Amino acid sequence: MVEQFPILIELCPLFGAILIAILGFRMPKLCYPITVLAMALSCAAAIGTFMMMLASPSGTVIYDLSGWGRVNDTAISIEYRVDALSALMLVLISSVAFLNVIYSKVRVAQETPSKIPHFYILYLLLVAGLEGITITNDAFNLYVLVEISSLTGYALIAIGSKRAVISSFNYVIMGTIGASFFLLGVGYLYIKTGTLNMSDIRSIMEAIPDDSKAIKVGFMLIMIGVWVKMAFFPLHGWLPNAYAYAPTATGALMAPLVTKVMIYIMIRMMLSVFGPEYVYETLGWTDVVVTLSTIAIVAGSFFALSRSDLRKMLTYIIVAEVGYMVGGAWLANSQGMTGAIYHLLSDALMTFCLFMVVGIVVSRTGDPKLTAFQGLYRKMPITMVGFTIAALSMIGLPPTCGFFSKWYLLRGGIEAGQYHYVGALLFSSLVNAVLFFRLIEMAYYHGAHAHGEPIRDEDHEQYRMHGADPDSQPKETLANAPWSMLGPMLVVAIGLIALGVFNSTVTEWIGQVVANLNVLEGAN
Amino acid sequence: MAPMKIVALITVIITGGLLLYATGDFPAWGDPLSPANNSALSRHYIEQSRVETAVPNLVTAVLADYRGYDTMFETVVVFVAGLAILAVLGQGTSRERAAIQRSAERYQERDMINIMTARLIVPVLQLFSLYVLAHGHYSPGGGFQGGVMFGASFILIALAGGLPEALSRLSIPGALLLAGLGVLLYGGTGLVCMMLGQNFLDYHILHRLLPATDAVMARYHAMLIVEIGVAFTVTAIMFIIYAALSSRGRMTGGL
Amino acid sequence: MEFIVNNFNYWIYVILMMIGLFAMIAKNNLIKKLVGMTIFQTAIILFYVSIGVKGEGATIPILSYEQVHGTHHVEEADHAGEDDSHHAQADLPEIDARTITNPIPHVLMLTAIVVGVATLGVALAISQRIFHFYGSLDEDVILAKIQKGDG
Amino acid sequence: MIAVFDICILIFLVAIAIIALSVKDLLASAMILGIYSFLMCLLWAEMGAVDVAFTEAAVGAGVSTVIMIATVYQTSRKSSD
Amino acid sequence: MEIVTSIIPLLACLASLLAVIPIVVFRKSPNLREAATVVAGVAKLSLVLTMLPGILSGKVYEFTFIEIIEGIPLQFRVDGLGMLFALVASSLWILTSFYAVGYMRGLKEHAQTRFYSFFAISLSATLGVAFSANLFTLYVFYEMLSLATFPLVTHNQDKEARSGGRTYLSYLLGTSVGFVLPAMIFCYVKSGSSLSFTELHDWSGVLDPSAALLLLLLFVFGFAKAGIMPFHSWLPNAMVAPTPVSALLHAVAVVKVGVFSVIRVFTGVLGTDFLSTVDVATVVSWAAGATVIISSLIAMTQDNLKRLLAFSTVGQLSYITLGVSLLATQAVQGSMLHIPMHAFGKITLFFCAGAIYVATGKKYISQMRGLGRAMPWTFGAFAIAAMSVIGLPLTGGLLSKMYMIWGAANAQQHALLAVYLVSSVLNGVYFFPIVYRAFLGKPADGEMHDRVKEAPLACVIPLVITATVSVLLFFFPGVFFELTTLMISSKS
Repeated sequence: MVEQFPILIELCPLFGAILIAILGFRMPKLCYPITVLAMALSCAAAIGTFMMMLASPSGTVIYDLSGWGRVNDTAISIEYRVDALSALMLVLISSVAFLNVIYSKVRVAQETPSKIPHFYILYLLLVAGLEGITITNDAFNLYVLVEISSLTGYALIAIGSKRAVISSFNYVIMGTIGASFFLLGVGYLYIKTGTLNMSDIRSIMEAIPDDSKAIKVGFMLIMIGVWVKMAFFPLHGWLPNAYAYAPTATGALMAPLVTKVMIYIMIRMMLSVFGPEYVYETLGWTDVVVTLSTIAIVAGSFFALSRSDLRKMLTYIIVAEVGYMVGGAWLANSQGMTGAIYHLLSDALMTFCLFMVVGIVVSRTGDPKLTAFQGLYRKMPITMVGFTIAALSMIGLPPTCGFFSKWYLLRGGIEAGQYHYVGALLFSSLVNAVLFFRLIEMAYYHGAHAHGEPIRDEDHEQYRMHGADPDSQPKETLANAPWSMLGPMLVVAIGLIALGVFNSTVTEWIGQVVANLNVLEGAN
Repeated sequence: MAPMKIVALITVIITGGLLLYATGDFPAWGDPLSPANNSALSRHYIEQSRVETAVPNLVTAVLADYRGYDTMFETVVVFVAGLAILAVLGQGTSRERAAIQRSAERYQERDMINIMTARLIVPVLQLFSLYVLAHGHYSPGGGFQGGVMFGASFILIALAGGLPEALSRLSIPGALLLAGLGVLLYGGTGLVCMMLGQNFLDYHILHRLLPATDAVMARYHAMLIVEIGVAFTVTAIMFIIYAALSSRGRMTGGL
Repeated sequence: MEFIVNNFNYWIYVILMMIGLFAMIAKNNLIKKLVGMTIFQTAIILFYVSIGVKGEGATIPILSYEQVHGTHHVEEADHAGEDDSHHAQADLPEIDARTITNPIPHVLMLTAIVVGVATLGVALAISQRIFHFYGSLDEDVILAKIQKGDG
Repeated sequence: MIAVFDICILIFLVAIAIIALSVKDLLASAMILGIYSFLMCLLWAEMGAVDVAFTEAAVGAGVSTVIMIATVYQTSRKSSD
Repeated sequence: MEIVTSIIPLLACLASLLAVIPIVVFRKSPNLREAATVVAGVAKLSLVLTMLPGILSGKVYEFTFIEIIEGIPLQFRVDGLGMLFALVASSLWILTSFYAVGYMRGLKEHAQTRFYSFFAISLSATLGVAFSANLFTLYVFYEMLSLATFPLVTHNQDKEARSGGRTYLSYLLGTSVGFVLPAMIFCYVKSGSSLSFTELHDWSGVLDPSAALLLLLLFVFGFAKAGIMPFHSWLPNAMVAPTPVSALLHAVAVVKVGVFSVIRVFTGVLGTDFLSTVDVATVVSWAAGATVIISSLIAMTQDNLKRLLAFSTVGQLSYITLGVSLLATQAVQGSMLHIPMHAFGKITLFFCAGAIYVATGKKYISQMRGLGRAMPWTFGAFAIAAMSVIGLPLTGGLLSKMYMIWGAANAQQHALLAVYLVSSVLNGVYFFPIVYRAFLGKPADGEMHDRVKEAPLACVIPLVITATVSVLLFFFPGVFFELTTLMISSKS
């Protein structure tokens, strides 16, 4: 059973979904426990796979579906391939999804009461799709899984409010363009290599002359495809509305994971399919792409500054963060790639944490504007602790993981001599500082009594510290959220710090993946 | 929306130019020795699948066995689509329902000729779809095509006799159950392989369960099983899609 | 002529795809966008199917009975058992891979068609929902309504 | 010979795609798209992709057209472009 | 140089951090809460003192937590300069604690628990900076200090406090993230993965002069707590904080962390030897010199006493930066010495300002005519401290200033030498009128100081002590002097 862990990651959500489809419509009460169970098992299997990866001498785990194995060194059926990068992503996805199920139980019942089974089935399949993307080693299978995660995503967004529906339509159009470009790119690779297995494509491509137009255009198509789906700056139009108007649980799942998984595909394609020599040296696009990502970071930060809606602001930060990672991956050195991958993990957790906080705040105050934060430190202290940690991480202050990802990215940028990228990173950190301290200040001080007010009684102060202000909204609406929401949020907040403190361990794992980059640098 | 048109035009010209530029590098159309056609993978499927699976239709063999995992997710895609549509359109409020009821009334008077024709066609269609499904190993077709046709027979009933007529034969919960069972049949087959100690979807081990089969024929039969699973799901979901879209999710009236 | 035949499929697929892409971006009506999307996706399928073609002499990817079971009787082949499958191979007639169309693109495109119809269905459902909310399927009208509603 | 047949269908496809996108009546557009799918299916069958053609006939020309028409009926038939 | 691995630096740093727990636990009983603060302060000082003999005998204490990034451990390393700074900060914390008790109770301030907690955290961060063994550790604690002091600066929670806090944080975070972080990573990349103060500063051949200049400027302006113009304006704005905060943090901890970091950059990161070969430090000298003069001029126009002190601080900080940027041994030693000398002087001045506010509620100098007779102790201390800050004989300030002037003369920077002299005169010009009017001036029309008494003893005693220390430092500068000599000799 041990060696079956890789497939179990995928099967748990899949069978969970089937089970709900069969039972859930008759017994809606079963949906939630089944989902939690499926996600927990999937998470356990992901951790198991991670352990397998660590234990394996080559650092990779191959799982062969249909049991055909390789014939003449050609994979004739679909296979799974887990290396450090995908193992980390799997653990990330499954744990985020697991925590989000627990977190969103209350919200699902409130926001979509008539569609609970639908919601959970789509949710599980979305997770299955995302996990499948990170684990599969077959380019076409990757496309199918991308489409599964997209289709479920469209629906999960569209069951939201009025605005969500229209943004979901845009998402369908853009998502289809992106996925189709990806499919076309895979076709271009197939026409030149005759295989779909990513490792085999790589080995066959080594024999193909570097100036092959089809390969070059295929690479371009794949990149444009994933850029559309990850909302890389000029192609980001669909994202802000889609995530901002989606139901809470959907937003909290999709915002941290979907763009990150697309970045994973980009990195996977660059490192494992085309190979760093091809991507960085033969093509020589690094300057262009890094410049584009600089623009993405700056533009995303500017847009974020101009928004007064909480979730809109966060979505534009996501756009900027995508620029971080694309730029990092294209810096053409191991530091930049390490930074990009590490940021992938840390940004997913940060975004997740922030979306959870915003979900709690919006659900408690009913106000989607920034002003919802006014005076929240007293009313919802625990939520605000989580918020503060996530905000510090977003700004990039030690010891949170946001600092270390920025560290690696900056280091990569300096080593590569891409100073405009370095500048953009710093600019965006400062913008984040402005954005989040504005909120922290609002949450901390608004409605607080100023110095010189008549009330100076110590006991009274204590009462105010812990209870609601007598003159503010009624207590029951602003009391702290239920623990099912707070617990996962706190876990993630602690995770942010833990990931920061143990960053060298994580980068050591990533080191295996970027090792061939080091070789490249050594050759120069 | 002129600016959008210009943006689109520029995008299209650039992308089109790129793609046309790359076609120059393609092997000639129809070249049997092109990398794709002459790859080890393709040759393996053509030359070995008869030995390994005993299925003459190479597409079926590759679809249901070598790339069976893909096909399982293809089924899941269909399943997702049906659920997504139900989730998006959802149950309407009572006021909407009343409005649609009024507009639906004009469909109430059904054309006798349509109904009679449908009655003639539907059994043939269903029988043929079963043939397509069952004969997928030897001829074009298989679970997916058979399922679509079977689903189409229900759509035909709905077109001719109104959606309630079709729903009385296959209700939405029933269809969902069927769809779930279809995916379960597919995934379950894979799971059974796993329980017998092999990898997921490695059908050959099923010869322990299926009487009078060897490893090759186990694959052959397992493929039929999963194709039936596909057909279940596709039948159910095609009908659900039609039912939901033709009534805006209210499941009344119809075209 | 040779040159045209060799590349015509690929040219047409590009043209169809660009028609679809243009419609997806530039068309105002949501249904029209979806029509464009369908054309876009079929163009890609056309491309894939074109990859697998093997000249005029090749047959469809379905083997004949003899090619699969050899000249033996079915019963014998069935009873040959696991170990004898290699033995049975010897009696099978040779297959020239060049004479049979490449099945891989077909398999892939079956999936792609399904994905296409699934996407279309979901998109249609969403556009029905949009029509329900905004009373129109024209992007201009919808945007104007949003702007009016949200100030 | 078959190549000429091929080329004719391909040219026809382009024409039909343009027509499907330019008619203002969405119902007509959906129907023309059905024709487009049938032509495509013909083309694929000719190219040896019988399974794909079969599927396209059932799905592209059949179900897709039907659900598109259903949507047109449920929404509006007119298009501004 | 003997290296001792010891946990004492960590304990010294943690002492105040751990004190947060009892402070929060005893939030309902002010006496216990404040006792916890004081006990932690004493514990901290004694921990620091236990290391003093070792340091003086040439030992270096080290403590490493974990390697946080490849090649960069989170590491403490106590050397002469760190010891000097730690000694100043921890001893003044105890006094400030007493003073704060008097001040906060005297004004019946709100949210005192928060105040004491963050105060303690700030002290931990300060010691962390003092003990940092590498630039990275320093940066971590530097940021921690910025954040921990934010709630203190905005303690009043009114509009002014919030806007002051906003300026405070945006200047400090903006410069540290925007300038220091890239400069640090640049160093890390160029030096081949090291940021340790003992391993860096072999830059010849690695950096060309323009890169060195850029790096230097990024650091000097990036450590905005050092208050070089134009990144000084957070300091006057931060004066909205309660006076104990201003006193400790803005005369001692925060600003001194800034100049401490600048000294570290000069001595530990870029290295005075390297800098003297590329000759770029003069840019910093001129920036600092300009800051000295300009801030003194601005201080002369101020009527709000705390703002005046703030601008005076800006000028004094730039003395230190100027001194170290001269790169001459005496000047560097002088600037190190100036840390304790100025600290004791300036904290006395702030204590006095606070004491006046507690006793009379007055903030403006124009209101203080004749007040000296009503509050002789306070204004006596004020006069002594002012002398120290100006650098007059019989106060510690003279010594450090003398060293810096000596260094300037050695470095042949006569213009900068003039800056020292002119600014001393200017200091005198803005301080003496205050003292003069307080003792000899007549109260403005209708104002009576008859009912004015000295502030509570908890306020007065600390300021008397610090004033006394300012004087004593003139006669017994021994410890501080030795510590700085240790640094200078280990460098050369």
